[in-house]
Amino acid sequence: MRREVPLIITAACGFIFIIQFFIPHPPLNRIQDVFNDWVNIIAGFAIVLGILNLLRVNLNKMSKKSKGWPYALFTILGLLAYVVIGLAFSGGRSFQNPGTAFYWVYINLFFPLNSTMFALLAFFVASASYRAFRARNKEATLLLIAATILMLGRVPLGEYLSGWLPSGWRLADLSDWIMDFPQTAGQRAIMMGIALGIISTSLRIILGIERTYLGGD
Amino acid sequence: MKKILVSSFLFLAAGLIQAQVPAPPTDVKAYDTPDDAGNSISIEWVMSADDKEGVVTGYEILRSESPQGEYTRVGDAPRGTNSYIDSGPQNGKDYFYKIRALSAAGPSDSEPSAAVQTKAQWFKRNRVNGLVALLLLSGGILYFIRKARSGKEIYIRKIAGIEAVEEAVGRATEMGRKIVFIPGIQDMDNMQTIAGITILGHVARKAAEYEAKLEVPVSRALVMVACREITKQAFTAAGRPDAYKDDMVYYITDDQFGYTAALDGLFVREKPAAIFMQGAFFAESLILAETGNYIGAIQIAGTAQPSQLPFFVAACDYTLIGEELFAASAYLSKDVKLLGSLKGQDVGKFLMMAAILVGVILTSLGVYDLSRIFTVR
Amino acid sequence: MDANSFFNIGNLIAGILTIGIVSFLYKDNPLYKFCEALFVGISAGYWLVIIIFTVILPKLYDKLVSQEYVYLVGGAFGVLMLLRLVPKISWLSNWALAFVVGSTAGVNLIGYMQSNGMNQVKNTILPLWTGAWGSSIGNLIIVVGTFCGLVYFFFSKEHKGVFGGLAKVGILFLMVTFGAAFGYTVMSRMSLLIGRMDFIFGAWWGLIR
Amino acid sequence: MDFWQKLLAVDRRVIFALVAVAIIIPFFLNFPIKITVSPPVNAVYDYIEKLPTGSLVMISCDYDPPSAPELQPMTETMLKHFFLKDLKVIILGLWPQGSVQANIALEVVMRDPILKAKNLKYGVDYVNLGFTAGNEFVIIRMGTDIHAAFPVDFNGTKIAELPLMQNVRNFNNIAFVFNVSAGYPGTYEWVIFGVDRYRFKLGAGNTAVQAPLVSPYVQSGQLIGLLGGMRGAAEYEEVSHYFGKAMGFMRSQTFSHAVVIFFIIVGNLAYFMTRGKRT
Repeated sequence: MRREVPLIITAACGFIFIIQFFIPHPPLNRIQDVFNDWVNIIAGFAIVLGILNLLRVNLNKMSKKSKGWPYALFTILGLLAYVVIGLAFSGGRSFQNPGTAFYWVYINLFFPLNSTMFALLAFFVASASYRAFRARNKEATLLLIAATILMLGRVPLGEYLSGWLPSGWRLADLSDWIMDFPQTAGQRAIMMGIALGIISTSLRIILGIERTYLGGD
Repeated sequence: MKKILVSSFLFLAAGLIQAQVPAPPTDVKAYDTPDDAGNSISIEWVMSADDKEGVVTGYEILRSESPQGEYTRVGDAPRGTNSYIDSGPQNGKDYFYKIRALSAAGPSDSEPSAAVQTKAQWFKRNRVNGLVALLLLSGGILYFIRKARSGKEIYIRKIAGIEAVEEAVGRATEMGRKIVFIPGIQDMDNMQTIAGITILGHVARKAAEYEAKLEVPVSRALVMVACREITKQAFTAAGRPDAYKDDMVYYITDDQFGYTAALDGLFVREKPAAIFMQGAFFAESLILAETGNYIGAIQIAGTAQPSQLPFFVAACDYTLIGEELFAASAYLSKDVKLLGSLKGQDVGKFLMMAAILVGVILTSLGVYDLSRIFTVR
Repeated sequence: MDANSFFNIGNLIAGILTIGIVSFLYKDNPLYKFCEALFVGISAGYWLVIIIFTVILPKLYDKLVSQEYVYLVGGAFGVLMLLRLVPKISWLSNWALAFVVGSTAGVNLIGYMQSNGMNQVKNTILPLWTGAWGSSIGNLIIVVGTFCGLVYFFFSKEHKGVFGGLAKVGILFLMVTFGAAFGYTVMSRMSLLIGRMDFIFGAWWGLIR
Repeated sequence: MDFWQKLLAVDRRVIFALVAVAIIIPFFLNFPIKITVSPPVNAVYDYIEKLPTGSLVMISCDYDPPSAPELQPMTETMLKHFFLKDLKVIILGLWPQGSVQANIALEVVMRDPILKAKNLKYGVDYVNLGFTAGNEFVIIRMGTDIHAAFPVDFNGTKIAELPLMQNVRNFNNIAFVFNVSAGYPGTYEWVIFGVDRYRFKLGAGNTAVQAPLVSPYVQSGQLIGLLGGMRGAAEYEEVSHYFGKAMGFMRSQTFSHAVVIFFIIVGNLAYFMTRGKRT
């Protein structure tokens, strides 16, 4: 029961999805929709486990007074407060509309935190370029050259620098050319490799050869 | 037709400068849309002779259950189109269609189509090529899995990132610092996550053997469940089931950057010696990799997210590129069946390369456009 | 500076949190720790609420109300997942996990074979002479690059001799791809920072018109 | 340690500070910048220009506020172009916050005097279908029935009650789809699960990160055209002559790129100057 049933479920679901691609007849035509909804539902229930785990970890920190424990309080408060606001004080299903309390917290707290964290990337891109873009060898030099051309070609700076060249040979054109040809080629090789990797991994899972995700045997 | 002529004559006679109604569409053909689940009829027609700017403004598709019966509008098509797919009809019933050309001066209807029925089919004929490709690719993989089972030695080239796993775990043990494993930010319905956590199995086993400290912060609850199973199993397999604690794997938040903020904090405060990032990564890849680099951790990344590969390549010590991520688990397990499947993947690559080569030659010589048989609808 | 927008409570909170996150770049500090902790809590709450309103209600509750009882199976799998909390029968949750993983494997096998496999082969079958030099050379580069890139990914053959040479060319193409993608991305990342700075100097401090 | 070695080991905070300066200073400068419009951007503009008045178009906002600096200007310009051409617009989002972003853009766009004069009505000239969970499956579902994928709109009104939606069943009724995307689900899914299956016309606006990934689809014809990042938005502003924020932001963009390139040059210089000396 413990081992066989999950393997049977995996194999059956995988197989159904493969054949539904070829068979348009009901009920197979709807199965993708329905299964996908179920996956969402499962993940939806699972988030409860995650939230409980988060609460437990932070309550533990506080009760053990481990390093940085006062911050755990803000995590717990932030979580509980936002859930209560979202579920009880924001007009039910229209909770995301401008004007609700949920929206206010979203715009003034969640959004600045989120987008600023994202914006840190601008700084890290600069530091990574400084450190990693060294012409150490042939490969690294190519990476460096392609990156520099693209960076220049995408802003007006490139036009100031290469505007004297005939049209078609400017940095913007060069960067388009790199994107259209060598970049496309490299990208395709990676994509095709990934396709094979995924086909093979999926097959191993469906056939039960790869089963570590269930805790192995 | 007669009516239209008469009325237009009258208009002219009255000296009114008014556009006449357009010529009606003709030759309306309706047929059951092929290779589908039914409830769909395709309609084609020959456009109105007046289908040009300023005259015909569009078409209406009209349907009825009897040729003379009441026609109701089921859809529109813009000017310049000659087909429509009606997804309203029921299976096994007769239907008739008319096409109405619209204009400022008024509509003009085509003759009705012949009776048509729709039903569900059992096979998508236009996907035969997909079926063949599926059989070839999975056949190749399965063949080599079987062959590997029979004990034939398989050569697999070295992949630097995978070779370095042991080194990274060893270093963390020596330094007495943590190993952090990050399985990406997507859920279990992403193959990269699944590939990532199978790698976790091997890393966890190594960590258990070396008695190193392992921490797995995750951003999806389902992934947490799966990671716990896999880590527990790895510790048991390494003979240290007691050393496993559920708390090694913990959930932070589903949010991409909330998760990133917490990981950054974790990195600078705990200074892990080794960081594994294996799975589906997005914009956070560089934030994590740069912070990891800053604290001097040895970093092994792997993703099939092409847009994030450059950042891992630039900021990490080792990167598993695309397909290598999926190969890693087979490589690390040294399980012959899994290694066999890698050989099978190579057969797939060979087939693709051969198809490209032959296709390019044939197209260049103008003999045959091979790309046609690779079109799956 | 515009006092109204500066002391607007929403702007004030957003501004302080923005500065708190940025301060991490200087070094880890109490304000960042506060922001981080708050961020984790709020964002976890955010997604819980989103999932309740966009998944559990419409995809389970509404479906059952409209008598689509097939969704009971999905609900049952969801409940199995929660059995994790009951150690004795927590293994039942593996059934739900197996369902997710099995469906994912099936969907992806087909999807990737079609889009990343066959479609890319199709797109790479290009004529080497198009009638114009520019596009002919372009096509040649795509064909050679894709071909050599695939050679690099071969696992079961040693990269030696001609084969090794092709793999080397493949690596060069990958490097150009990575470089290009990196360079292209710089712009995106700078845009994000520009957006935040626009908030601080524009919406909050009112210094930009 | 000589000068070059010090330079190699420079505290990364110095780099951070210079990046910040490069972005902030141009906010207060007003120098002219020149933008040339690339073919994929032109293609989108031309296609929309040629659509007959009254055609139905769809815009899918698949991004969230963090990507808004790059993508919001695109949504705004695109909506404005749609309305100026008297097209009927269906808005939706595959990301939870996407349709909220669209509403914010609508608010900005509707302030335009010409559009104000048109007195556009919700439900007749445009609708916002909101968000529904399911990623690419939403696209697949829309291929058969948009009403099934989005039973209610953003406000919770049944979409069957909206005049605009009454004749719309699926992609057959839609002349053009524009997807503004920051990742998954996004343009890739729209191409694979949308265009490949249902053969509609698709254009896309992407973050600069995603753009290289989907640019092969422009080449293969699966995408009509593509706006890449803030630059793409600025190009569209240039070609459509509707100037929003993207053009101004390009100044900061230019400075920041110059700084990054400056660092790369200095880094390499230092690297070569110290090459023999390192142990």
